[in-house]
Amino acid sequence: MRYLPHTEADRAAMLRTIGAATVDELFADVPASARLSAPLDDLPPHASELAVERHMAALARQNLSAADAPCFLGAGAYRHHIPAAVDHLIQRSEFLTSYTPYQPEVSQGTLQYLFEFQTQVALLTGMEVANASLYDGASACAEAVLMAARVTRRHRAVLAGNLHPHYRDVVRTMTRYSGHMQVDSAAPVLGDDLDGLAERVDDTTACVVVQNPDAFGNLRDLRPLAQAVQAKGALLVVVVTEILSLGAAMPPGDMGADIVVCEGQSLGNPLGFGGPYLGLFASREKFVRNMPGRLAGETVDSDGRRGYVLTLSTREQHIRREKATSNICTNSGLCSLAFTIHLSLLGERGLRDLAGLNMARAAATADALVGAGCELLTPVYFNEFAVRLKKPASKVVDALADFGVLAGVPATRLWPDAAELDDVMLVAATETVSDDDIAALATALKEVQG
Amino acid sequence: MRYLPHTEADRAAMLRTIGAATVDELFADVPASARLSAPLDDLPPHASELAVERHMAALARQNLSAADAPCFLGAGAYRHHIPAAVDHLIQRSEFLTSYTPYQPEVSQGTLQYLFEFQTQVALLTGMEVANASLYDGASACAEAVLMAARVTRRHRAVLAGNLHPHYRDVVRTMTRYSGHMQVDSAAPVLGDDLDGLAERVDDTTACVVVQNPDAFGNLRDLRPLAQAVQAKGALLVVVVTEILSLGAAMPPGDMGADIVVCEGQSLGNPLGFGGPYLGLFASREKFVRNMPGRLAGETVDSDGRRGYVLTLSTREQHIRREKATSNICTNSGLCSLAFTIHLSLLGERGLRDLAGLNMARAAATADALVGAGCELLTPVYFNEFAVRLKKPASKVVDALADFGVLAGVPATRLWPDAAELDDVMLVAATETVSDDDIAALATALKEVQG
Amino acid sequence: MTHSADLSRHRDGAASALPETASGHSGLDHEEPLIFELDSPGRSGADWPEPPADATSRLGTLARTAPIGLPGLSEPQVVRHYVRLSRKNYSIDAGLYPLGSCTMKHNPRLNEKVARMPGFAELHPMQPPATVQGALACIDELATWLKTLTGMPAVAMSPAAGAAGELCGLMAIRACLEDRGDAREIVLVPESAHGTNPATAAMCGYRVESIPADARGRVDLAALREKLNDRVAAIMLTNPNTCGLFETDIVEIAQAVHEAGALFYCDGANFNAIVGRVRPGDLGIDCMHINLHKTFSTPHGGGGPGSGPVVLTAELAPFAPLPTVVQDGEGWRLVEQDAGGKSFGRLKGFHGQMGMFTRALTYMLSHGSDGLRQVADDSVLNANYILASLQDVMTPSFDGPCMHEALFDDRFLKDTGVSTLDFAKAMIDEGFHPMTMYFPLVVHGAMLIEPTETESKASIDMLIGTLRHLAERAKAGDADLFHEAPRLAPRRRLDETAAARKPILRWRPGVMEAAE
Amino acid sequence: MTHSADLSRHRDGAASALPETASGHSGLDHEEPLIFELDSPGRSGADWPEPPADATSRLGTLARTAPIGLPGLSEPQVVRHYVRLSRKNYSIDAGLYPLGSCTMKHNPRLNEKVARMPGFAELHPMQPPATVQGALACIDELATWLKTLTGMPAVAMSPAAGAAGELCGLMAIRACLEDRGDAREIVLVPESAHGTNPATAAMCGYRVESIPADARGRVDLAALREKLNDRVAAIMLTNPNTCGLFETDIVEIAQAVHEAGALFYCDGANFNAIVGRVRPGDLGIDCMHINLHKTFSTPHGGGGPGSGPVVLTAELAPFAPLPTVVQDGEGWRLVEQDAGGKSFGRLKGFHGQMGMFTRALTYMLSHGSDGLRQVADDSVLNANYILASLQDVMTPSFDGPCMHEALFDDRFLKDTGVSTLDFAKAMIDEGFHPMTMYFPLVVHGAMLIEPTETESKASIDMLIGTLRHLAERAKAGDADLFHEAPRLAPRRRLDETAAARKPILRWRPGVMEAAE
Ligand SMILES: Cc1ncc(COP(=O)(O)O)c(C=O)c1O
Ligand SMILES: Cc1ncc(COP(=O)(O)O)c(C=O)c1O
Repeated sequence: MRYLPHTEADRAAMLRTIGAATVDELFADVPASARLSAPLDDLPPHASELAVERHMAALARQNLSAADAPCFLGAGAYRHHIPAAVDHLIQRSEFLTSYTPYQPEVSQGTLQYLFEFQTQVALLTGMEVANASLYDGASACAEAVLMAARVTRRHRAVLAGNLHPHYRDVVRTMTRYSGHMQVDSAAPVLGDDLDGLAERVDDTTACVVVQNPDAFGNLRDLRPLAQAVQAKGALLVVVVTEILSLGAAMPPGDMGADIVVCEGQSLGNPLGFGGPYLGLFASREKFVRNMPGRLAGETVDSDGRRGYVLTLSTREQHIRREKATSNICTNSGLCSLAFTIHLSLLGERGLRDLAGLNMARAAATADALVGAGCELLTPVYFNEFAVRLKKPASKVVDALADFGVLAGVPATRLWPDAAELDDVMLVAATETVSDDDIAALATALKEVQG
Repeated sequence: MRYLPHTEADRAAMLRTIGAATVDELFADVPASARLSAPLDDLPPHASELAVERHMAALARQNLSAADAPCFLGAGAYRHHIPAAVDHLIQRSEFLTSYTPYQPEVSQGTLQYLFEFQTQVALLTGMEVANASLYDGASACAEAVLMAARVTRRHRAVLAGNLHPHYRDVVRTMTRYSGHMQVDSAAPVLGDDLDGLAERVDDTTACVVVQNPDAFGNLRDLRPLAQAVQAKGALLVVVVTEILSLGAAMPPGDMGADIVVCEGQSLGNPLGFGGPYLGLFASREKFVRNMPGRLAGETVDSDGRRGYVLTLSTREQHIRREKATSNICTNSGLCSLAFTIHLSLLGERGLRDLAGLNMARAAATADALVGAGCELLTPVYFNEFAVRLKKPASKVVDALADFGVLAGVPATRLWPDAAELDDVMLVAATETVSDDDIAALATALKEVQG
Repeated sequence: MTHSADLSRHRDGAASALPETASGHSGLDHEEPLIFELDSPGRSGADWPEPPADATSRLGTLARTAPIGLPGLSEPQVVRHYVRLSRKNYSIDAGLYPLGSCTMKHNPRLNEKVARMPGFAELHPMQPPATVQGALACIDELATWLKTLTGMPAVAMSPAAGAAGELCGLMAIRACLEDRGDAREIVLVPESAHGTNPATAAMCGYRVESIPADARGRVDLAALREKLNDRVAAIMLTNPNTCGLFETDIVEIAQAVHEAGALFYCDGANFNAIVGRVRPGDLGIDCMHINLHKTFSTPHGGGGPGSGPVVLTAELAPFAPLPTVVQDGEGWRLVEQDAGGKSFGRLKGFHGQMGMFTRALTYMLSHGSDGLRQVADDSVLNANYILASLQDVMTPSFDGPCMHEALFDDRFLKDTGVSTLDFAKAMIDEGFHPMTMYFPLVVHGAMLIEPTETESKASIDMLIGTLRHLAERAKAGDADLFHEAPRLAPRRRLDETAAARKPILRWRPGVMEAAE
Repeated sequence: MTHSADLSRHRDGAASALPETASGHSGLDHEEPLIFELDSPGRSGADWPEPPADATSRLGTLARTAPIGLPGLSEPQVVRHYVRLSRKNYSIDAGLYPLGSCTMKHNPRLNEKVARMPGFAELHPMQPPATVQGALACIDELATWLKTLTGMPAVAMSPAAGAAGELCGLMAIRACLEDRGDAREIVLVPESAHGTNPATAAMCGYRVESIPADARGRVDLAALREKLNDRVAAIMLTNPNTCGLFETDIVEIAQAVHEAGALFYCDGANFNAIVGRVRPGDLGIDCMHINLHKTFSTPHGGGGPGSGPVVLTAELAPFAPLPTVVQDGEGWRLVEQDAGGKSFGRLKGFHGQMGMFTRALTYMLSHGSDGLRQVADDSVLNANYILASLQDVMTPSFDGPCMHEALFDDRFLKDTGVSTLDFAKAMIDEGFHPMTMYFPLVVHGAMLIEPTETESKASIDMLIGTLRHLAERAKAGDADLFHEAPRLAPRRRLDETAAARKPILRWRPGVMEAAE
């Protein structure tokens, strides 16, 4: 086996030192009934790189790669161009194959980029502090609800109707048994899901969770909501599933958010069939000791040189155990590295240009779809919007896939029970969408819708 | 421009320090008539990564990648499986973006692997010493002839008929004006090109150049030839175009070679449409001060620790100028790294297994071709052999390409004037050839040949 | 602080082992400012065309107008920044990384290559199922491996890491108990458990009670029996446990737990020791998470991402989270909605850590059934070799044989003035990453050494030689060596107290300048 | 010597600046044995199935029977070996690399990605032309860029590096002259020329005569005219020259050369300074090589590979080497045989350094016409900035403005006891790669600094500050600092004399053991 360095001679010599005759002896503590006497024969034996690569490549070929098709899918995962330097750098051995930076003297590389990452996330969201990442946007959203409960000592969460339903579900799951949370969620609306939202807040409400742009792509001014929510002693949790939108849109922090959670995949991370992704988590500084997840902080070494460490660990499971703010341990380290490198490459100007370009591509796509007979349902959008089709969206999407076009996400895939959304399709267009892609979409759509 | 760090403010500040009003002033030494006043407008302006990648991907898509087709091409370039670790490691910044290791204190990484590489090449070829690489097998062959002339102070090179014709041509080119060399080359023969070779040696002959396996894949015992050649005071130069063959076949050193040159591409380096490749160069130790190219050697630092340096540089152009053993400067550094990593991964056992596997794949391919009505022309071969087809080989090869099969190299592509080789095709089969590939070849061949 | 201003920065006061340089750099170890300190406004490492002037006009007053504050760097600077930072990290690629409980094994590069195949990396999670049949088949194939290796009939693939897997397992247990109409409130967790265990139990609304260990470092079966009653929902037990020992009584424990109407959650973080040797399903457990980023070699990436699939009994399977992959006549389907079923819900935005699945499956196929068994054998062999080789100079906490990690405590440092921390920091100078320290909590000044199976004998001998040497120097009274360590790393010991007392969690403009 | 035996190896005798460790490692800098010293027979980092027993039997007595002697390592060991070695190298990614004449600029990663596209990387050079149309189009597109940028009508793409390009150009010249019936025997080369120039001339059978420089560091036009006669075949002139200066009289030089019936070879290694600013074709040259691995950023790779295409006048074009790419009605063709033509032959096994072509074209498309001109501007700006900033503490050899590199000599070190070499080695401790030393030969103790355009102002300021500091310390009499440098690198100064006197050019079993 190419990954196993021992020769039989090595093993024999080591056994001699141990004083055991066979390796089997070392497994003496295993109940005899449970000892397997030979390799499991219902699994194949070891194989060469070439054989394994062939096997995996055959599986990969059974998929339609979004790189080979016009792709207009969004709904919480976005296809963006990832600069070549990103993937090169995250594969540096010292980043890829290191552990959580518990030994800061030999982990300054990881610690410094985490400190920079936290700063970038804070700047993007307009918040005071951010942590070193959570699993993904959805689990970050659930952690935000739990944190709001800790901060407010209240136990009810109000979710806006147009929160991504996967986020809603993860909130429900993760709060189900934790702290007697009560989750009040509403049905999706094609109009304004902020309508009447503040009225659902009462004095047991820990937080209101609202997504911006919402799941249909609507960008809204949350300032009135923030005031109303905070006036009732609750926190406003803002969810952003397309982090790039913050290159063009007013940040949640400026709108008054108390906690902001985002899916960070768009920067630096491939679609990857849904994971690993990157949960961003930012909040007001005064809540920091209630935050979940790791935090890198600045300090000095014994020579007085600036350096970085993981800090405020007394919030975390490895110190606080059942009293920890979260059970999270392994987070999305390397994804946060990809994010921070991509954002460093873009910088202020690159981010703004890219955001603008996304808006322009989305507008061109919307125009083409309207030209193809669709009704545009999202008045103010970033790079994603909803359209009404002439036929059931799931049928249309499947039919377009046969044309080699990944046209969008049928709303009913997200909300299977919402019959009124049957003909609604979510469409996202990023900088990776070319004029040819848009033309292919429009043409195929005309073909399919007649 | 993403690769240019200066802002306009930087440029202005620097010009102030310089005391120049504009950058144009710095080009004052350029004759006015030759100064371009603006960017050349017959070339496109700068473009984003995405745009450039699209452009290049479109070009790449116009090719039939040997990864997507059964591939039986050889003739001096072989498709082998390259372990994933190889490409990862050669892309380490410290290998990829460093210069020739002229400053040994901060180049031990490069120097040590070169020392290891030289040792590996010496072991493989069965020679005493090897250099740190030349451009490719063909130019190494020409350098060997020039070196033989320096060593023997003779000026005639005898080339065996079945030396790869590209090698023959490069020898002719590079010796054309150098040292009054006279090159005596013979026509290819399907039989034994060693026949009568020694008789062509006279007392002006510096060397005999013979390829093993020859261009038709024949592996021969060169010992009698070596004795005959050396008896007349000439050197035997042995060319190996498939370095992997030395995992199974008696090395040229054991056969009495004085100089061995090889194409090293097969280990670690992709086909890459012909380059960059890797010239290996090994010889007897006593000739070392006549060697072309760089040599890494062992020494100690001022603390007495073992270390490596480039050595015997007085052979080289940067020290000896017009008296240098060659004009070579930049060589195939990174390709030699890929080679040495691949070989380190294989080790003795892996190399032998891989060589054996190649022989087995080639035998299976030969069987299938014979089964499909071809005549096998090469009695003792490693992973490459010649077959006689029923139709002109170039037509067959083109027709098979239409079936998506890269069947072989028509002998007339190498020797366009050899009408008697019109129906001969060279076929190579490595470990990358699957049973399905062989079946596809045989089936398509039957289709085409009737 | 600008980059060049570094020139005038001299470290005075503190005594440094390293010679001073004017640049602040030290040979190949470069001091590197924060990206924010490398900023030049307007610069970018990307060349996006300027969008049409009206591109963002549809946002009206919702447009972002004030500067965000992101630094502008060119690509060369960005590349150099991260390359320099990387060089300040220890890594498994560069050296032995004996972190107990972390399974820092070699990460094959083939796995990285496969994960990047466009047919995997460039799939949108919401593509029509017909266009992702290979991806679904891949998930199913990995699931089959996991079920077969553990001897369990079901697996939930979506948990994002070990802790998420624990949550998944405990939620399934709770949902199952509630379905039985038998809500309970306590989860039993040994003191030696990893912090995620009690934290997860708490997230599941359970009260944590600890169970004691016996002198052999295993669960005290008698004490456990006493703790078991009808308020106990589950036990969370790591096996092999965090002392690196196999729970000898595990079958009896399972029996006792089940008899009490509770369920058995097994923490499978240490599965590496027994993969191919023991099927946890044969031991009577009810569910177990597997850290693909440990046993199955997906890289740790400086802290993540991971993946923590959970294998389950048939009884627990109906409660598993969504989505799931099922195969029927027409191919593979992704079940995203539980049609009136018992699933406790969704744990993750999408379907799971696909990028880790491709890597882990590649790893499994490479090793095969025989190779994975050898993994267990060699990892256990290596740990026992270390235990045997160092027992005369260090103090093993328990008798061997151990499993894949060797646990020492600080008795051998008694009266030397050297702490576990000091000892570990001295390893850094010697070119080794420290072992896991002060965990598990059940022994004093714990040092938990997990070599993994991918270290050669020569490499382990070097570790052993170094630890012997250090132990001898500690005993010889050379405490200074330890107190001053590390001297040869990019940084010496960092002031963690100051960091926590007045946290600086982000860069702010002007702050550095003011501080100097 | 085994790896673990290192433990007992102590460096005694020589005084070392670094603290001792038992392992021999020093923090993140690991001592690493040779692969041969890591051998365990029978081990392999590849899992090829054992071939059928009779697989090699057809070789009979020609089979290799004796052991080859290659070491057996597993993949983890191999990866660690090369990662550790890599960490002992300086690189452009990690720091400024001011090697004059080498153009160590940033190597964009996009270029690496493109070169690895299977549609380029996995093409066999002998595939039927119909299956490689994109590759041929790519070569042709690059050729168009090169011709347009240089203002020359033809280009030979196959030379493998700069020196091979020189050979290509000189052979075309010689073939052309012979075709004219005017064989000549001398090539004029300035003393400042790179060593490859005279070496190439010699390989072409020419006698080299040197031409003197004037006080301004340029060719002395009058002296040149005197040298020109009907035995002179060509002049080889680098422009901008190796002193970093533009040859002001280049048009007159070309005229004089041509009037004498000779031809003008221009060494284009320094094209970076003028790309987009000047077309060498407008200056009257006859041919010129271009180092794609300098101006067009294909990585140096620790010494290669490179690529050295040669642009040619229409007069020289017919003599260019084969193969060539031509476009006709049916697409692109590869002309491999010269049907009765004048080509001097073939220079390379196949068609050229395709892997460098894809990278260089990617680079050109990224910069575009405007960006390439900015490359020249910024590279020249940076060099002049260095020249201006250091002229008071170091001694510039010639008046500015310079082109893309700044040349200093060692007059400022006079009487300090510090040599150019010492000065350069002190830069290593400060985190910088030394500049090119003792080249060109025309000034004493030359220090040739080429920052390239991809260094930021901050980075250059840091270099300037460091060089100022060092110059001041040298003048302040701190010679020890220089003589002992480097102290902070993986190795201190190496004994090159010993290496050359008794060369050890390969590892041999037992040798190391014996030496200890
Ligand atoms: C015993 C044990 N359980 C659980 C975990 C948590 O796993 P993760 O970090 O993947 O969440 C760990 C990880 O360190 C562990 O060692
Ligand atoms: C001026 C000059 N000419 C020629 C060369 C030779 O180029 P190459 O190393 O690519 O053969 C160099 C390379 O260093 C050079 O600087």
